[in-house]
Amino acid sequence: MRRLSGFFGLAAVLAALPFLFPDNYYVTVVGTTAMIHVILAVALNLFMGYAGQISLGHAAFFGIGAYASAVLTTRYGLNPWLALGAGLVATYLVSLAISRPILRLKGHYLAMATLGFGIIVHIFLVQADTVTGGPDGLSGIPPMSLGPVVLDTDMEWYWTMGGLMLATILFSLNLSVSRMGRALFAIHGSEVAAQTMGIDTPKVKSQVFIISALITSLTGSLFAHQQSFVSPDSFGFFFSVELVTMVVLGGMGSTFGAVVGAVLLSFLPEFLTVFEDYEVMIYGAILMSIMIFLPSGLFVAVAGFASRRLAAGRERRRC
Amino acid sequence: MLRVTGLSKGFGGVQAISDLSFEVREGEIFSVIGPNGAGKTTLFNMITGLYVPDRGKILFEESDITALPPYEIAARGIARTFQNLQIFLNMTTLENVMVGCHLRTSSGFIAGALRLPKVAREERKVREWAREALERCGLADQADATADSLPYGMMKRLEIARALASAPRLLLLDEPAAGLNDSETAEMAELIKGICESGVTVLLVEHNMGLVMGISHQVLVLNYGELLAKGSPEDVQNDPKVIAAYLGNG
Amino acid sequence: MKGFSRVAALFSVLALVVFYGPGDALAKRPIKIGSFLATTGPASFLGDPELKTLKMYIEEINAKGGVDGHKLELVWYDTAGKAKAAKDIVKRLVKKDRVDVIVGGSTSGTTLAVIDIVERNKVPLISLAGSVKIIEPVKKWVFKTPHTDRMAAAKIFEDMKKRGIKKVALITGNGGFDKSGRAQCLALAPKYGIEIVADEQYSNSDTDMTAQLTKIRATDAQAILNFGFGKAPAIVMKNIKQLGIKLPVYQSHGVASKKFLELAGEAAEGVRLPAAALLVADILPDSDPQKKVLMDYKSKYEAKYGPVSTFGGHAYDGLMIAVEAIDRADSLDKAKIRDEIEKTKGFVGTGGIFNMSPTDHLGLDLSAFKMLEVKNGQWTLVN
Amino acid sequence: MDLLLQFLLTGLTTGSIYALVGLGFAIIYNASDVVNFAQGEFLMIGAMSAIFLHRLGLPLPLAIAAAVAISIAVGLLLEKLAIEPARNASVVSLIIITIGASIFFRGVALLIWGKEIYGLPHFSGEEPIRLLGATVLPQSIWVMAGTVVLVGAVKYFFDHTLAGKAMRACSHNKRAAALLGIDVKKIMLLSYGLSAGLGGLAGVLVAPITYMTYDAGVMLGLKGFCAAILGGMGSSMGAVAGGLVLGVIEALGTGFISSGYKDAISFFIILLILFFRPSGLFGKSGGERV
Repeated sequence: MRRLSGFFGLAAVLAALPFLFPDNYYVTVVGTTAMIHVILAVALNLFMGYAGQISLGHAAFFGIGAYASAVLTTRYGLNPWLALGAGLVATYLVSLAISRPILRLKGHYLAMATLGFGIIVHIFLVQADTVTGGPDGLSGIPPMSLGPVVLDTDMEWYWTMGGLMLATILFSLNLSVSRMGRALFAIHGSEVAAQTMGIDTPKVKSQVFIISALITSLTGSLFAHQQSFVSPDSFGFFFSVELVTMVVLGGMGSTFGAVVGAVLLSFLPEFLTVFEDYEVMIYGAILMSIMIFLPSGLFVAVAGFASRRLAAGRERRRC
Repeated sequence: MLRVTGLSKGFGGVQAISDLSFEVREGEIFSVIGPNGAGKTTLFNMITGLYVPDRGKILFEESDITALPPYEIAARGIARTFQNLQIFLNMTTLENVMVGCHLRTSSGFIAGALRLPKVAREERKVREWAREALERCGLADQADATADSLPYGMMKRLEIARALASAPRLLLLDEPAAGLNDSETAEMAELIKGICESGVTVLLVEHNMGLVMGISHQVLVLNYGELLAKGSPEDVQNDPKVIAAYLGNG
Repeated sequence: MKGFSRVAALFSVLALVVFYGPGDALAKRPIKIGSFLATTGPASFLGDPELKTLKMYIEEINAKGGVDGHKLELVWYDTAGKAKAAKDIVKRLVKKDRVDVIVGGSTSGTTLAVIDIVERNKVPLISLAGSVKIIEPVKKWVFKTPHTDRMAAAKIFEDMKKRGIKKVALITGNGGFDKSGRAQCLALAPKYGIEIVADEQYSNSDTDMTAQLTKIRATDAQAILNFGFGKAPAIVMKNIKQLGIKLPVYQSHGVASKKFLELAGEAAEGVRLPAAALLVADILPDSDPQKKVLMDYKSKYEAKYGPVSTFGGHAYDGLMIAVEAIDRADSLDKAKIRDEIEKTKGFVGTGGIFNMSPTDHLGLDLSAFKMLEVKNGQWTLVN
Repeated sequence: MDLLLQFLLTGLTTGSIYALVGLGFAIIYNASDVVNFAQGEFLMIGAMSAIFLHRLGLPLPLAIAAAVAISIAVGLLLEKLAIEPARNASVVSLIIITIGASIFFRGVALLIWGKEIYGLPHFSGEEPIRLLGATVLPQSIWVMAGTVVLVGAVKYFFDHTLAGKAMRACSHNKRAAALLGIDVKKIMLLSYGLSAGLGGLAGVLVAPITYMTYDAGVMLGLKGFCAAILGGMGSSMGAVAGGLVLGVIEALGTGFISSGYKDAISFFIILLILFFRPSGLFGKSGGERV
């Protein structure tokens, strides 16, 4: 189980934090937000880091899930789990429909196309105000229940998101040492060679895109219930860019890299608020510095350094 | 085994391959030679489905594979290596070869992510196959090295190992000896012969005449996309047209 | 029983310490005023003067000894106008900073996002944002000080009716303020016998609105109404002039600032808009009951920060209503403070004279708005 | 007919703005394969500097010249301090650096200039010029003429100067260029300086029309990126054409379909174009070499 030691370590920390710091704002509120970001970043990393593609439109899937839940529960009184399912179906159909044509594109053109898709969805959220509530969003989203427990307090959400986060991380870690995971890395390494090895690259790319989108949508649905409020600005272009930044900052292709990037970018603004007007500048400077000095990403660089220092076996790059 | 008839391909105004026909028999080493720009790699790219021919047909084991997507052609049992190496630099040597086993296994995303028991079994088998292929190519001790840390000669053999891992019936080798020194080239010759003897038909593109003439059963000479000569190594070596073409092109 | 009451007393002290922090056990802990404002981002023109106003007056009140001997302490964060950020911030204000009352929410979006948090945690909130949705339906713990967009639309249509305008072309942005204003205009127009003959939109970051205005020019509109804020309305004014459209133009209270006059320049000539009296404090008659408050606020603000804006005025109103309510409540019990805010009567603020009630958590009527017209680059009162 | 003409003119005006931003993207992309997400900030820095120098009493032409110089300096510093030290990083990492840089520039602009909206006087008055029933502002003519001149200058630079040819060589193959004795480092520096200067000048040209705030570069940058991609990344003329096409699509979408959904319409059309021309309107279709 050495392969999963990082995973179990993280699970232990997650379980211990609420007891070490009971009712702590940074644990329950920022922590839960960070875990949402981790799920999204790990899901995006499947598509970006594993398969070597790029998406500047993932916030749209987050939004589709969130709005499906928000609209169906508040306007039609649907059961939250059914609404969540509807969100997944909608995301599946949308991602399926766009995946083939969009994934023919490469590099910057793919970035542009996904960005365009994200912006179109965002505009729809803003403009279709009779359904979506427009820029002011939708409030009063009912809490959802997990079996007998009604998910309501911050702590309950902490455990829920924590569970989903661990599941996502495990999913990603397992995938990395499986047949399809290797197929993704192969596409990243050389799409041509992957094809000649018998990998149906259009299909595999489309599949990983859809899986990534579905995880994102599922998280969006939960996010809507956790916040009990949604508005379009949580699902815009900037959030897509932030997600990409999380993945790259931690280290592309590494699951824990995505985790580190997401946690960092979730907590950083909290600590920078003391700088008031200097906050924006410092945030930008930190982003730049990390990438200049650790271009392969924070986690990957540190893990590489540690493994070289400790010479403790061969640290796998994507563990 | 592989029959090519009337194959043509042009890029812009340049005719890379024109009206080419030949047949590769099962169990032989069939070499394609010719000066730079003769269209050899273009031919490989068409056989493996990376390029779509303008005209002509490619038949593999009597079924038409012309213009099929590369992964379907691979699924029929054709594997290849690349002149410009296409190693997966983001993976270890072993993982590179494990990718080669893609076609011999079947687990999907969900099974892999959930790590179902069947996947674990499959993984064990894949590792075994991959190690075997590495061993055949003399790379067993490099299994856990990251691919980008390998020296050039080993990368060449890694590509062959990866292709072998897919258990192909026809193997296309694109200049396997380019950039290798004499002793490495000799090893390569042995490797290719061994592959052929194990029952895999080999289609070889190579500049190193010593290697080609030493191991080939049939040799085909391409010049500016056209068939210049075809036959046993001896016939081809003595063909005045071939001599003229090679001398003429320096 | 003695033992029981001693244990109970011990528990209640413990509970106090746990739930209210050790400060409450001592008599005069500072009163924490929480705030979440859009001090950066597209709505920073709201958040910026609001923050400056809060800082200035809290300093002043503290210099005079605070409220009932309590000093005031401002705890504020920047939302950049984002609802998600606002939500996290208000949780932080409530759970980590444990503020006594919240004055803030520069934009309607950020305010609407946090309503359920303050309702659930029972913390009084006085919003500085425009949308009528904030107080309709009435939420127990939520109040606001700025005039609503519905009032603005009503004031504009009232003026149009007086001028005999029956057909109006509407052009709005894609922000929350714009869209909410647009919805109110569309809903209210029929009541004033006004037909909306064009309903165009732009994106707030657009650089040119001539395409929309060209379409409007082709209609039989008798006036143009632009509901928006920031730089876009100034571009709209310039584009109207460029296209040679001679119709009367109305803007909303969203551009009630000197900045708009500066940006639009000559193109703003003749435009009408409803605004709080603060904008025209200088030219109000001395008999106006608000005059003293307005001049007072204006001179203090301008001495410290430069030209005053009505948005800062909303923050003044919000802070003062809160402070007076705390003073009257004579307690830091949030429920009592809330009750006192609801009982605010005859409070003369910069936005008007506030008379709140259990059914009206704003307490202003249409008279609080003045209809202004730009003449020679200056605001003038229309009457 | 009047309507259509006005829409087209509107489209060309905004299109020229996008074209100028897109051109800046293309230059840096050509030299380094990096999409510089701080390109919009160059416009903001140019415009803001000009506005403030002008307010300090500098005559407009002088203020503009100084503002362009400031933008160039910022561009050079960005390359020297942030891009060059990370030259071995992957392209994605470099792009994140430029995203960080754009946030950093916004942060600095916020500190220096605050959050206010600023305007710059129109270069030659605001009296609209009539053209067959449509009107256009003199400043728009400045923008369009500026685009034409700058595009011409860039084209001349690439085709007829040594440095320009060297830059093109770098865009084809950096290692080969280095073998030919081209100082790749210097060329990279030059490309950032050139792109920043171009951005700064573009910012000055558009400021009178669009006004300027510390965060106005974001949207301009985004639209410029679209223009560059639409035209075909790496093609300067493509970026310009992409910008104009984008502007016209927006104006026509506004005019004939829906102003509320106009951006959605233009992005939809961009997607359609990419589906049929995966390398943009003028991009070289990148056949894979194996």
